[in-house]
Order: sequence, then C-alpha cells, then structure tokens
Amino acid sequence: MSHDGDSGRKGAAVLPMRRRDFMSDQEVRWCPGCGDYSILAQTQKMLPDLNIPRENFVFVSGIGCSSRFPYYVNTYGFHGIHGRAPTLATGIKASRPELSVWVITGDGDALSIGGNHFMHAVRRNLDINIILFNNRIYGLTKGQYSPTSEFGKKTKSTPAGSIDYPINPLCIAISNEATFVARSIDVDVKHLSSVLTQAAHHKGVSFVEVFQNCNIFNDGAFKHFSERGFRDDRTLRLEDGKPLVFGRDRDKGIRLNGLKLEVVDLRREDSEADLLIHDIHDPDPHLANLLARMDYPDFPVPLGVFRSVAKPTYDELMEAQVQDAISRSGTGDLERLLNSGDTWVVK
Amino acid sequence: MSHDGDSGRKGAAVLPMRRRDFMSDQEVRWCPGCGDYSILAQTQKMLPDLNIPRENFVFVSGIGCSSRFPYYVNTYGFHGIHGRAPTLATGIKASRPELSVWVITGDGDALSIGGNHFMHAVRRNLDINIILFNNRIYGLTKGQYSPTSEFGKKTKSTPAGSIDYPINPLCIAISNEATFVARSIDVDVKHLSSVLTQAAHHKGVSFVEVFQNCNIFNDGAFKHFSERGFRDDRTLRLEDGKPLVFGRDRDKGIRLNGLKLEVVDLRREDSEADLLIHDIHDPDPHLANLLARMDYPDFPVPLGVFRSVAKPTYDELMEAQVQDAISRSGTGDLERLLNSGDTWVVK
Amino acid sequence: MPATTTEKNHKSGREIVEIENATIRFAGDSGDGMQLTGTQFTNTSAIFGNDISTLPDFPAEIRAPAGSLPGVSGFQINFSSRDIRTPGDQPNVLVAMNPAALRVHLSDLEPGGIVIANSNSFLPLNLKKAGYGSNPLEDGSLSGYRLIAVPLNELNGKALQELNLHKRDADRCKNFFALGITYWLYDRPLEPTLSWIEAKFKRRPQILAANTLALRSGYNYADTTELFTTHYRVRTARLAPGKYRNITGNEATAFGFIAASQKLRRPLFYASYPITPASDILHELARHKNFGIKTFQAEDEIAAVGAAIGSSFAGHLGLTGTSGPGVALKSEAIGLAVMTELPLVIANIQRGGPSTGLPTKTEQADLLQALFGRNGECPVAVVAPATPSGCFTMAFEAFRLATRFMTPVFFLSDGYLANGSEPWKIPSVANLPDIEVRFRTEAEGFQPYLRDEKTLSRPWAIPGTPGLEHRIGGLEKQNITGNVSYNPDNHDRMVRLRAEKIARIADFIPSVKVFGKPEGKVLVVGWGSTYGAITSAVESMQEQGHPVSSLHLQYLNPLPGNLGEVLSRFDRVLVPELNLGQLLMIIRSRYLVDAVGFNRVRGLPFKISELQEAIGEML
Amino acid sequence: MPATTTEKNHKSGREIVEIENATIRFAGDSGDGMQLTGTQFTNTSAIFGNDISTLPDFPAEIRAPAGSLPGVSGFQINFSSRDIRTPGDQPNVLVAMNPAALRVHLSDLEPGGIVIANSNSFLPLNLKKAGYGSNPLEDGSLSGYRLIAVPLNELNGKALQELNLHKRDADRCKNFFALGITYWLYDRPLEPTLSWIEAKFKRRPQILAANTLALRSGYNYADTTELFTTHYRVRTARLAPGKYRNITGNEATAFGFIAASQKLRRPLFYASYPITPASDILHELARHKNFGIKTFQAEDEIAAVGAAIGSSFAGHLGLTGTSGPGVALKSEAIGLAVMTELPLVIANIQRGGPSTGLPTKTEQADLLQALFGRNGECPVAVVAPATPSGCFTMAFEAFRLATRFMTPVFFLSDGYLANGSEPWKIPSVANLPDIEVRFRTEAEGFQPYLRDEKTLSRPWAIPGTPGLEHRIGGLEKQNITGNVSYNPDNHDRMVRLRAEKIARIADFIPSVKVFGKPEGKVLVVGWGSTYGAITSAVESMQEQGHPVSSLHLQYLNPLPGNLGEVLSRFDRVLVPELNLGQLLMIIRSRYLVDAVGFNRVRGLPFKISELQEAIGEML
Ligand SMILES: Cc1ncc(C[n+]2csc(CCOP(=O)(O)OP(=O)(O)O)c2C)c(N)n1
Ligand SMILES: Cc1ncc(C[n+]2csc(CCOP(=O)(O)OP(=O)(O)O)c2C)c(N)n1
Ligand code: SF4
Ligand code: SF4
Ligand SMILES: [Mg+2]
Ligand SMILES: [Mg+2]
Repeated sequence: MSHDGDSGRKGAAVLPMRRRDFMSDQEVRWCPGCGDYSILAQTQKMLPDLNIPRENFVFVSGIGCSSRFPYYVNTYGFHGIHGRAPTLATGIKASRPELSVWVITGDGDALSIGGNHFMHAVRRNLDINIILFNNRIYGLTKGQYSPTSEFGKKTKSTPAGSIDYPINPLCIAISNEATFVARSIDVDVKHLSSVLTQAAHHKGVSFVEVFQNCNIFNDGAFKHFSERGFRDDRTLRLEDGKPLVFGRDRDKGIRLNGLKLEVVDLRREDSEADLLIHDIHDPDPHLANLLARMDYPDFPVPLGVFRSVAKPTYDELMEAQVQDAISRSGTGDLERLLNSGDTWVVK
Repeated sequence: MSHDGDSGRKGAAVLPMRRRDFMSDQEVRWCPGCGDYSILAQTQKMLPDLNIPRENFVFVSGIGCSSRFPYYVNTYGFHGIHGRAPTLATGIKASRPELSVWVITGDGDALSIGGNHFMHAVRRNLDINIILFNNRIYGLTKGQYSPTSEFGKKTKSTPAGSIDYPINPLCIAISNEATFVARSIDVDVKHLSSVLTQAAHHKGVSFVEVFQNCNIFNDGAFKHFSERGFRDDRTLRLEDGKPLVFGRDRDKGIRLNGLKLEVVDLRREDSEADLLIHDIHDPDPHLANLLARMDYPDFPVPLGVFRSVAKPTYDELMEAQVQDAISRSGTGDLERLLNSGDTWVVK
Repeated sequence: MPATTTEKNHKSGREIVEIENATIRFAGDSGDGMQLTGTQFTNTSAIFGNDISTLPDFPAEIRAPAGSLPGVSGFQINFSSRDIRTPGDQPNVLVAMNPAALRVHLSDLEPGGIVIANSNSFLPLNLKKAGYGSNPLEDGSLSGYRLIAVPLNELNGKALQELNLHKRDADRCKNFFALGITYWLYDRPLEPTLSWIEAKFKRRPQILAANTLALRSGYNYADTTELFTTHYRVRTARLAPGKYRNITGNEATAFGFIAASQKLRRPLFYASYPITPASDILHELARHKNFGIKTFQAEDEIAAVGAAIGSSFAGHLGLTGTSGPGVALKSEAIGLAVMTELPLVIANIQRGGPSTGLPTKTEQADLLQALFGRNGECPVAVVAPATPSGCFTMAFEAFRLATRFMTPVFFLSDGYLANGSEPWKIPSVANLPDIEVRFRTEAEGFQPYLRDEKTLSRPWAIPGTPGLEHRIGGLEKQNITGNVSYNPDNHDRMVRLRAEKIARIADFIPSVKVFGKPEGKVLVVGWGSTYGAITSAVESMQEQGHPVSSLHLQYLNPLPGNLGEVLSRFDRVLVPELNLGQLLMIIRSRYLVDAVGFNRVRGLPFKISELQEAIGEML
Repeated sequence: MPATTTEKNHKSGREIVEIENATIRFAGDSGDGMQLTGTQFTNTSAIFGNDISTLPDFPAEIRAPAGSLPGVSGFQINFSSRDIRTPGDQPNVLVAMNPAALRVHLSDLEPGGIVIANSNSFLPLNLKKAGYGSNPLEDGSLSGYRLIAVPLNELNGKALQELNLHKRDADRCKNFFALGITYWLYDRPLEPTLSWIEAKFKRRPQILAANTLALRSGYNYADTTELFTTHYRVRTARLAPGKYRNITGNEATAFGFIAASQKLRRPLFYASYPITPASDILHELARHKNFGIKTFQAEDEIAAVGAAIGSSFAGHLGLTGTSGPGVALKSEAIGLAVMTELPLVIANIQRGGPSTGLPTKTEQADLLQALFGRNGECPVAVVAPATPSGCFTMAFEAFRLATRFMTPVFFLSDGYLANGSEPWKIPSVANLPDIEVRFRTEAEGFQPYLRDEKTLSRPWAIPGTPGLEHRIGGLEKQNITGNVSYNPDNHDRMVRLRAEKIARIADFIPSVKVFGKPEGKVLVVGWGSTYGAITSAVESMQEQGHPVSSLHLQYLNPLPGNLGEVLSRFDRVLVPELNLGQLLMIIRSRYLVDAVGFNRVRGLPFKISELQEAIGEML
C-alpha cells in the first residue's frame, strides 16, 4: 500500500539495555508491601533480555491498582478504562503487528467488567501478553469481593458472605483455546521472571495469572500454599516433558485414574512410571484443563506453563489479508475506486 | 419482611393448559423456513406439561431474529437489548425466585456482545433456562459472521473470510461450571422437546444450545451431520448411565485412550465393556468437556444432556440471606434505622 | 408531474408526454425484491442522465410474514430533468405487488395517481392479512386513482413458460416483469438492467435467461397492450458537466474515509459491530483491503471503539461506526479519547429511537447525545452531511479535523442518507484538499501534552518512535507533561483547554452561507439529511416571493463563527428537525434567539409541502 | 473565628475565648488515619451540639507513597454555634502530620492561622519528597502563621511506653495524640471518642489502651504545657429542637431509598458495580437485608442496570447506583427503561471527569449526560439533593416519582455530598409522605400501554398476575396496546407522549422558593451540592444590603413550573456551577434569559468568598 511505513524501526537503542532503562520517572504509588511491586520489578528486569527496542513496547491496562502498572514502565503506555485494555491492545496490535503489546489487568478488570473482551482477545489468538494480577479482591475501590474471591467471602459489599461461585481464570482462558497459559506468584521472583519471559517469547496470546497479595484488603490470600515452610508441598512446578512430581522431597506425584487426577505417594508406590507427563504442546487442552482445576487442599496448586501451542495469530492473519488483497488487486487506487461502478458523463 | 407478598400465586389456571394457551396473538415474523419456528413450537408444546401457572413464566431475550421469540409466547415477556437478556433475567429471578425465567438468545447475542453476562449468569448458577439459538450467523443484521461461525467464513463483513477462531458455547458454559448443559437441533423435534423439558426441570442454570438453521443467510450450516440419511452416523445421542454408542446400526462407540477420546468400531471389537459410560451427574466437568469438543468429521456430534449437577442457586442463596438477616435482627424497623448510631437531642 | 410537451410514440403510436420529473414507488413483500427493483430503476435513470433521489423503506424483519402489513418493503425514486433534492413528497405511480403494499402506501400517492397492482395477489387470504374487507381492485374504492390491475404472476409465468422453470422460480422474476412495465411507462432504456442481469447471473444461465425474459416481456406487454394511453419522458437533467455515478450515503461515507486515509497517507482502521443502518459501511470498507484498510468486526461496540482508539494511539486512523444504541455503549470510551486527546472518528448512522426504537427508519435525534452523552465536561467535534453524496466530503472532513486537532469527531449521518442515493459528480483526486499528518519524532523537548499554539492540539507521538516513550490514560493529565495530576487548578485549566481546543476548530471550517437573501423575515436553519427538503421548500417559497432564506449546518460543533451574526439579520428563525428540537435548544441557548422548531419524528424525511406550510406560518 | 466572649479556663488558668465557629483541617499521609481523625472530631462536635459541615479529601490511590504530595489525605470540619452550610472557606487550624501535608494545604489556611505540625516527620527525606529545600518549621517561612511544632512521635511514644508496644504500633496512635491536642484547643469532650475506641477495639485490649492513652495524653499535653496561650469554645448551636445524628450524604441516600421501600411496601433491589464515590451506598444497603433489601454486585454497570430493570419489571424497586463513567455504560439500558416505561432509579454520585478523571473529587458535570446522554428522544426525570442530609429526601422523592410516573429517575449526588456530613434532625417515620404502588391486577380492559389520564403513566402489571400476560421491549410500541409498531404517526405520538409524561411531573413537585426578596437585581440559581456555599454567600450579601436573592433547584427535569416567572422578576441571573455551564445552557435556552455562569471545575466545592465576589460583579 501507498502509506509511509511506521517509524517503528529507526534508531533502536544500540547498547544492551538494563532494568533501569525500563523504569519511568513516575513515583510508584502502590501500598507498601503490595505484591504488585514484585511483578513490576521482575518485568523490568526481564524486558531488556527480550532484545526488542524499548520504543516498540506498549503496556496497556484497564483500571485497578494493578492497572497503574504502565505508568511505571518506561515504554509506551496506555492506562485505559475499566475492563477495556484488551480492546485497546487489539487496535494497537492489529494495526502495528511489529509492536510488543502487554496487557496488565486485575481479577476484576479482566474477569468482571472485562470478561467479554478478555474472552475474545484470547480466542482470536491475538499476539499479545495478558498478565492478570489476581489478588482475589477489588483493591482500588477498597475491598469488595471479585470474581475470583472464594465463595462466602465477607467484604464490604458482602457483609453476609458472597454467594457468587468463583471463576477459574485458567479454565476460562483454556476454554477459549488460549495458546499459552501459565501461572506464577508474586513471592517467587525467579519463577515469575521465567514465566514472564516464556510468555514474551510465545507467538500468539499469552495468558499469565499471577497470584498477587493485596496486603491491605486481602492479606494472605495465597499464604496457605505459598509460604516458604510448605510451599514445595502445596504447589506443583509444571515442567514440560517431566512427570508431575512435587513435595519438598519430591515424594509426591500426580497420575490419571480414569478421567480424574489423583495424588500418589512416591514413597509407597515403587515407580514414577505411571505418573502423568506434562506436555505443554499437546494440541488438546484436556491436560491443561485437568491441571487448571487442581487446587489445595486436595491437590497442590500448579504453577508454571500449562499450555503452549502454535496457531496463526489474529494480527498476522489480518495483515496477510491486506497483503493478499494488494497482490491480487494491486495497491488501492483512489481515482479508480471513485470511478468504479456504472458511471456516465454529462457534457 | 413487611412487604405484601407478590401476587404470583393467586388464581393459577385451573384447567390443564394446552399448546395454544402459550400462543400469543402476535403474528410470527420469521422468514418462512427458519429453524426458529420449530423451537417455538416445541417450547409451546412443552410448557403446559411443566405444571407452572402460565402467569409465572417470563421469557426474556436480547436482540436478534431469535430474540423476537418472547412476542410469540403468551406469557410475560421482555424483549431486551442486545446481549443483556441475562442481566434482565438476573433481576427478575433474584427478585422473584418463584418465577420460571427463560432466556432466549442467539449466538451473537449470547457470545459476542453478551458474552460477559452469559458467563456470569452461568457461574452464579442462577435458576434460569438459557436457550441459545445457534445459527452460526447474525440473522437480524443480514448475515455477518458470528462467534460460532467457522474459521474462514465468507460473509458480507468478511469477504476474504473470517479470521476469528470460533467459540464453542458448551465449553464456555462448562468452564463456568454450568450445572446443566445440553444440546439439541431444530430439525429433531422430539429430541428438542425432551431436552427443553429436562432443562426446565433442572434447578440452577440450564444451558441449552440449539443448532438452528438460518435458511436465508447460512442455509445448511448443520446439514452435514443432521440430514436424515446420515444423522445417526454423524451424531451421538447422549444418554445418562449408558455407554457412548452411535451409528444407524449402533455399531460405533467412544472410548477413552489416556487423555483422549477415540471412536471404536463395535463390529470389530468384541465388547462394549471399555466404552465410556455417560454420567451427567459427575461433579467433575472433564467428561462433559471432552464430549463438548467432539466434532464431525473426527467424531460424531453429541446431542443431549452433557451435564446435570446440583448446586445451590444464586436466587435461593440471596433469598436465604434476606431471611437469615430477618431472623437474626428482626424485620427491618425504619424508625430504629434512622435513629441508629450516635444521636443527641436538641431541646 | 407537470407535462411540458407531447408527441406520439413512434412504435406504439400512443402519446408520449414530456414531463419535468416523476416519482415512482415500488412496494411489495419483503421477499418480492422491491429494494432490488428500485435500485435498478434508480441506476437506469441515473445512467440515463436524470437527477435522482431515492428513499428505500424496509421493515426491521428479514422476511416478515408474507402478505402482512409490517412485511411491506418500499422503494421510492424521484427522477427529474431538473435539479432535485428529495425523493419526492408524493409518488405519481405506486407499484403494489400485493394488498398489504397497497394498503400501506396508497395514502401517499398523489390524487389521481397511477396504481399498478398485481391482481394475482389480491386473493382472500392476502386481502384479510392487509385488513381489506373487500377487494379494492374491484370495489371501486380506488376510483380516485388510475388503476392498472395486471395479473403479474400469470403473465410472467406465461412469458417464462419456454424455460420450464419451477413455478416458484418463475414467480421470483415477476418484479422484473413489473420493472419492465414501468420502464415502458417512463420510456427508460433496458440496457443498464440487462447488462446488470448478465453480470450478476453469469454463472446461472437459467436465472439469467428468466430475468431477461421477464424484463423484456413486461416492457413489451406495456408496449403492445393498451394498458396506458400515454407514457412519459423525463429528459436528461442539466447537471454540471462531468463524470457521474450513482451513490448511496453509506458508500459515499466509506469512500470519504478511504479518501482521507489516502490523502493523510495513514492506513484506516475500521472497528465496528454490525448494526442497522451502519453495517454497510463495514461491508464496503471490508472490500477495499488493498487500500491498506483493516476492518475489525468486534465483539461489541465497546470493543470496536476501544480498538479504534488503540489504533489511533498506534498511529493509524482509528474509526468506528454504529448507530445510536451503539453510541450509547461507546460513550465511556469516547471520554477516554477526549482525555487522551487522540484522533478518532465515530460515525453514527442515526435511526429511530429511543432504545432499539425503529431500526430501519431515519431520525436526527442523536445530536445531543453526540454533544453531551458522556460524563464530565467532554467536548468533541461534530459534523453532519446533508446529502447522500455529501457524506463523502464530511467523512473526509471528519478525519481532517480529528487529526489536525487530536480529537474525537462525530460524523452524524442517518438512515435516510445512508440508504438514499443520488447522482454524484465524481471528484478528481487531485482536487481533494491536501491534508497531512505530522507525527512527532524529535525527542528533544518532547512533552506528551505540549500544545500547538494555534490548534491547542498535543503531539501525535506513536509507539516505535525512539525517545518519545510516554504514558497516557483516562485520569486527569497535567498540562504539558501529561503526568497524572489531581491538582485543582490544573483540572480547571485542562477542562477549559479541552473546551477551547474544540472551540478553535471554528477557525478551520467554512462560514455558513445563506441560501437566498442575506436578510429578511424568516431564516430556516437545518442540519443533516433535511437539507434537500428544506432547500426545496425555501426555494419554492422564494419563487413565490416570500422573504425567506435558509442555511444548513454541516458543522454542529463548534458552530461556524458567523452563525450568530447571520441569525441576527432575520426577524424569525425556524429550525426544522426530525427530533423534538435538539439543534433548536443549542441555538436558543447560545444566541438567545427566539427560534422556533418544526419537529416531526415519524421515522421518515420531511415532505417539502409540510415545510412550506410551517414556513408559511412564520410569515 | 471571630471571638465573642473571653473567660479563664478553670483548670489551666489560660484564657478561653468564645467564638462562633471554627474550621480545622487534619492532613497527613494516607496511612496516618486522617479520615478517621476527622470523623472523630466531627462526631464529637455533632454530639456536643454544634452545627457542622465536613469535607473529606483523599487521594485516588489506596496508600500512595509515604511522604509524597499525591499521598496526602485531608479532612476539614467546620463547626459552629450558628447555622452553617459549608465546610468553611479557610481553615483556622491546620494539623499537618508531615511536610507534604503542610505543603499541599498551607495555602488554604487563613492568614495568621494555627499550624500544628508533627516536627518528628520534618526529616530531610520527607522534606525532599514534599519539595522543600529547607525545613519550613525552622526557616521562618511560616512566620505569617502561628506555628505549633509538636514532636508527635516522640511524645506519643513516651506516653505509650508503659504498654510496651512495637514502635510501629505505638506510632499508629499518634493521630489520636494530635486529636487530643485539638480537643483541648477547642474545648471538646473526650467521651464520645473514648467510647468509640472502647466499642471498636473491645476485642483488642492493647490497641484499646494505646488509643485511649494517646488521646488523653494529647489532651493533657496541651492542657499542661504552654503550647497555646488561649483555647476556644464554640457553643452548642441553636438547632431546631429534636433528635439529631450526624449523617453523610451516602448514608442519607441509602436511608432515603430504604424509607421509600418501606413506605411503598415494595422490596428494594439494588444492583451496582463498585465505583468511587458511590460504593458506600452498596456497602450500606448490603447491611440492611432485614428490610427485605437485595443487593447485587453485578459484573459491570450494564449488568447492574439490566438487573435493576428486570427487578422493576418483576415488581420490585429497581435501583442502580454508580458514578459518571458507569452512567455512560448504563445509557443504552436506561433507554430501554424509557421505552418500556418502567420505574427505575439511577443514582449518579458525580465525580471529576471526563473519563476516569478525578475519581475522588467532586463535580457537577453530569447533568447534561443525565438529560441527554442516550440515543433518540429519551426523556427521564432528574432530581438532585442539595445537602448531605437532603440526600434522604431526594432519594425518597426519586422513587415516589419513578413509581408514580413509571419512568427512570436520575438522582444526581456528588462526591462532596456523598462523603460530607452534617447533623440531621431525624425525621419521624410517621411524617414521611404517604406513597403507594398500585399494581394492575384486573385482566378486564387491561392494555400494557393504556395511560393514566393525569400522569400519562402506563399500568405496572407484574409477572405472577393471571390474565395480564404481556410482552414489552425496546422496539417502538403502539400506544395503548403496547404491540411493536413501525407506524410513522404512532412513533411521533409516542415520542411526544413520553416527553409529555415527564413534563407533567412538574405538577407533582413543589414550586421553587426564593431565598430573599422575591424580586431584585440579581438572582443566583444553583442546583445540587453548591447549595451551602451559594446560600451562605447570598445571605451575607443580603446582610450587606445587596438586592440579591437565590433559588436552588432540587428538581432538574422537569423544572418547577414557576421557575420562568421567578426568573423574570430579576434583572440578572447568575448560575454558579461546578462545571462549564450545564444548567446555564438549559435555562438560557428554555427561558431566553441572558443568564451568566460562574464556573469552577477544580474538583472542590465552591468557596463562599469566590461566590460573593462573583455576585458582587453582577451588582
Ligand atoms: C466503568 C468503571 N466502573 C467501575 C470503576 C471502579 N473500579 C476501578 S478499579 C475496580 C476494580 C479493581 O479490581 P481489580 O481489577 O481486581 O484490580 P486491583 O485493584 O485489585 O488490582 C473498580 C470496580 C471504574 N473505574 N470504572
Ligand atoms: C447495541 C446493539 N448493537 C448492535 C445491534 C444490531 N444487532 C441486532 S441483532 C444482532 C446480531 C444477531 O445475531 P444473533 O444474536 O446470532 O441472532 P440471530 O439474528 O442470528 O438470531 C446485531 C449485531 C443492536 N441491536 N444493538
Ligand atoms: S490496595 Fe492492595 S492491591 Fe492495591 S496497592 Fe494496596 S496492597 Fe496493592
Ligand atoms: S434471517 Fe435467518 S434466523 Fe433470521 S428469521 Fe430469517 S431464516 Fe430465521
Ligand atoms: Mg484485584
Ligand atoms: Mg445467530
């Protein structure tokens, strides 16, 4: 087509970048102790390694404590309106596929008001990264229950306990055929950083749920499985191609019994042979679905990559249709367009 | 509480009702040959058997050809706005749990603009019946592709083919823990009527996807498996407690192989022993999920009830909280409320 | 249709009367193909060289029940050898394919007008559906008209006999038979339709043959029988020299946006959720991907506007289109575009409201929504085309202003413009205004909310530009730096700056021009699709010597700078609108002029005659 | 704070000066508990018997960075022995817990006012964060004020020593230490706060003891040291006799809705999505389920309004509450409620806009959105409370009108009313207006859109009623039958009927009353939360002998029937608003009066003084 190329490629930074290149000059305004700090730090640390010019990053968010994130990252950023970050991201990425687009969202932002956009961005396999800060509460509006809050939760808006059954974000993503699905937690910075990096490298939609502590309105929401003392016993690190083993002494595993999962005590059984082998590339989402539904106390809480499969992305398909149209009909000619159809001349 | 009871229970019709009692005086305005007629007819036939006073039915819809449905049923009816029928239904049912509330929606109405409300009504297990007329097209706006249209579909809005991967409505419902999930098809009136009746009897959210032919804009969308000649070979009738067998000669079955389903030729294998047994009451949704993903040509298309489990409903939980508050604190006393807190007297 | 000259038809020997203009309305069941028939008559007349104006009018249902009143679909064409501006107040000829069509449309027909009715469809069941107690073709109730009862099914069936079609398939062609009759009646050439049939059905030779035969047979039938004693000729209009095509408002709108994209050298990104009567813009733009256009059918209107905003942020031309209910949904996001000061065009093809309202009918009742339908002080620019072809210019203008002022701009069309058509003198691309986008690229001195002195607009600095990394959003911004600011004085300043920026657009748009004398007794002020009717009414009042002038606003916000002064030159001001007085309120409030409204909210355009009456009452 | 009488304090021997009223502002970090401290001071003063008015002012962040300027949270109380209506233009005392608080608020303090500063927090890092080059407590820059530097952390720490608390926990009580100081300064009783502490912390005896000790120690510290040479007494106000409580606008709003529900004998159904500053209505109503109230935290604002409409259809009192951005989202559904003519109340607790704007600040810029923010001609009623306690009455009124007229009603409060508080003379339930709902139950003659002659409202016929089965929806309705109708004349009639129905509400609301002489030079016209400031300003101008009157609109649509006549009795009309002139536009357009606006959009209420100035300019 006849337009100038976008200015995206000129003058990328020459030097390798560092964390502080991704720190903006804005004062970070989360509560002291908030889990958001850790996610911000890991993101800023990981970004330089992606080898993408800084000016090609766009962080997009909705509204919520978590959604303040873009202000703190020294890239292009768009703090949108509540629940609509995926729509902004769609416009950005579909227009400019060369940009690296990140959606930062909260459990209310993504799953309550923004549920529909989340679902559609995922099913279209738009090549963006969606990082959901799940603190199981509405932080910014001061503590109402969210779609991921546990049933019966007492909050300001539910003094008698909530009566909404919680949503499992991973299941929603998987049922929309998300091509990359992962989970991590704010307190495990190494794990978090690795998951974010993998998400960044995935082509297609990457969905990462990050358990995030809101120490003001929902303190300790994840500590029953995430505290150091028993974290290894109550969480399961997913590793592609490896059997599902967990426990401080790696003495427990997960196996399939008919349609269901069960925990196996490896000290009692003789072998790991019949344990499930994790396979993130399985085109069928059944394993991912089974894993996503595992929860403490019946099961360990799985962390890591649940699924990573390849599929053409929405933005590239859209671009291809444009290129295809050009190669079939030639670059659009306005004069010809206006003169198309039945015409006649008046003298 | 101190309010008068609603007038819902007085004067229910004495005589047994008949189909024509549920036919309104409005002229039906669908295109001749539209699949909607059959769904309307089956509904009107089934309603009298539910033994619910006619005045206690409310049919609610959004916008679309399908959403004209309420005009034709001689009950209370609300033709809402596009995608929002579940929200109207929530207000109706949560306010008046004694009413039998039906949401009539289309694939665009429920899954495109209304995706979020659909998801939340389902996850709350509101005791309503959601009937989705899936014609895989936008009928009323004259033929754009819908979220259930097949990838690559050429329509007015996608002359080069759509690039959205379609949504599987059953998977969405199941991932939101729908307590009743079923599927039927306009052309099989007996099956349709039986599924609608089962949905009506389920307490909690009932989700029924009905394949519906739009003979104007998407004619024959389902005929590759639904035409009489090969319908039995290409569809699978789900029956609770029975093995998954299909075929005109009931000579094919479905079994589990690891995490995946496979089709077994019963003529070659000796027994039905290792076929999957359908279990609609399984609290885990894995089987339902596996079945929901079966599609022609690899598999037969399953029709019938996928899942039916019991769980307290949103409306009853909400009502219980009110009753509980009354029994704990007594019926609200306005005088006392206004005089609560720190007060002082000026003389 | 006042006769001008008369001659004998060379072939039939019957009289041929030359007239200045005529109005014909085709009406039938939704399934009868009336929209297609009307379009063929339109194109033929346009190509023939008449000036034309059309009014399609169809039900909200796809195929409402056969024979029912709500199922009637109509298409009216006014064609003329003079300049015309409206589809005509009263048809001279009504083609009624069934009793319901007759019932719905008869009252509009001119006294003594011609009714061409398909007598085969006037059967008891259809008569009952249409609410007729007896057959109007036989009971004398049409004595005030010239009734031409034609057994269309029968005649058409016979004509197509040789093709051995199913009766149903043959019957489908009867609209072409009827069209043939009207072509004879108005002495139209058959060629344009014949070649359309050929192109359209080239892969289905049976249908091609059938339609061709039906059209010719209808024509010949009228020619050979004594159906009509006279027929009519409407000469070529004296249009300005140039190359013409027929164009609907929605087509012109799409072309205008494409033209803006080409001139601005930025790709167009159209995000929309289908809705009547805006969907055709999506359909049209989707066909022109080779212009670098991307079209996105979003999951809903909110997603559409969000994506358009995202695209604008990324440096493309973000565009979203919808109708009133969709605008309601987009309003929160439009506020975001105002706060982030990004270019965005929102096309609202208005329809009857409120709520779902009358989806296929026209109305002008979303002006106040465009101006005020958001939380907070949230000013946007508003433009409104006046004619179907004028949609081209105003669509182009919308993007000129949006990019120049970094602001959302509403483009307010309506159902009548969208589906109506007229001949359009195709502009030469070279003559289109030169407009351009200048992205900020220098990092030195860059501030996201630094403002241009003249326009007050902030720089457009798009992702991918090194050194300009910055963050925007919906929270109040500090002027210049663009940082989040809760400072009271900054907020007050920003609220006023945003308002002032829109106000300054007035310096970049043309002044209003008065049609008629620059001063006088009555000034008629209109906007949008009522242009044709208002201007025609005013013109004829002027011809009668009345001191009436008019002006038509295509820029609704800001209003042209000279408007107040023009208003002050007239004793009285009349504001006709297809709403309850929306522009009226603005004008009264702004200029403290005791303007009076003339308001009809019938889902239909004004008639010239009712406007003349209203103006008459002001004199 | 003009002194009236002086005496010696019996205990301290220091002077005690009697004053009429005083304004104190507490300011500190978000984590310093300033909102709580302010609330305690408020309640104590209210219980003591002063008239009070408060202005909380907090950041949008939950806990913005310690010591930062955006993290400062403030709370201002005006308390008086006379009638007061505003939180005061200028505080007499500023309690500054840190340098940032001083920096943000000092400019508002009256010249010569008292600064009580926590000197322990004036450390280099904090000074830098607040942008101070040197320590203002030491560099003489505060010489225009009476500076009382108190090492709060230190003193408080020592006072709590015996409890052996962690330093952090002890430090948390320092706001109570400061509160104690101010209690001494204004001769307030300690008992209300002591018993509040007791009730609040009864399960945490350590904290109970610590807070008690801190409060008492602060008081004693002021009493024994020579911190202040004088202290002040503000006598009990001469309020009308009766039982009082302190109430915030949001509480009063919730109570008003509950009262309407009780009087109408219909259950309330509140559907809402949390948003500042409306969320507290949800929190409050959720606590009163024993009134048969159901509260529904919806997935978004659209779901909330949809559920409220559904509930109304089912015969309950459908209510939804939000702020401006949420109203934007609800606008399509409100149109549905207009078309279906169902009762619905939409509470908009306005905040700074546009877009996300200033979420925790006040503004009046959503009036035009309420009036016009929907597609089509879509009229609704609009009411707006004038004071925090007045929210009770207008919430009640909203439901009276909604049910009587079968219409959506907007209740327009704002952030200032919502969070501000004042003493409220508790009404007796028996004196509340008698209102009732009459559902249609007779099947005979029932038609869904049959209209009441007086109100034009249609019957409320709810599911469960045998024989009244009917269907409604968003498509245009035929009058009386309620069937879908695309008939042009019916549409025009329905558009006008809906408008007329709202217009008729004017006969069911009180006329406006003029404050001051019924005619004169200047009439000040206000609406909503500006009541206090406007009335105070006008009153003082009147006392100075100026021919100024005012009127305050609590019914914005329709406007009271006598408004035009009242306006005509004054030479000039001034319309002060916290927007750019929204009511102004309506008044100018409706009455063709050359009214002038006074507009501030600073996220803060008006000051009395700026209004006086503006009025002065009109004289
Ligand atoms: C349209 C709209 N509705 C409501 C709000 C108020 N609001 C802001 S953030 C939020 C929810 C925040 O929860 P979450 O998304 O979980 O983010 P968190 O603060 O917990 O990070 C709400 C309800 C808003 N800003 N806009
Ligand atoms: C807010 C809004 N947006 C768009 C529309 C236009 N619209 C009406 S129905 C429809 C989709 C219909 O498709 P579906 O839900 O599948 O129903 P069907 O007609 O196929 O039964 C659309 C886009 C509308 N009425 N309102
Ligand atoms: S409220 Fe919770 S989520 Fe928000 S910043 Fe504070 S700790 Fe973090
Ligand atoms: S357009 Fe399709 S779905 Fe709609 S009524 Fe016609 S056949 Fe049915
Ligand atoms: Mg959260
Ligand atoms: Mg459909």
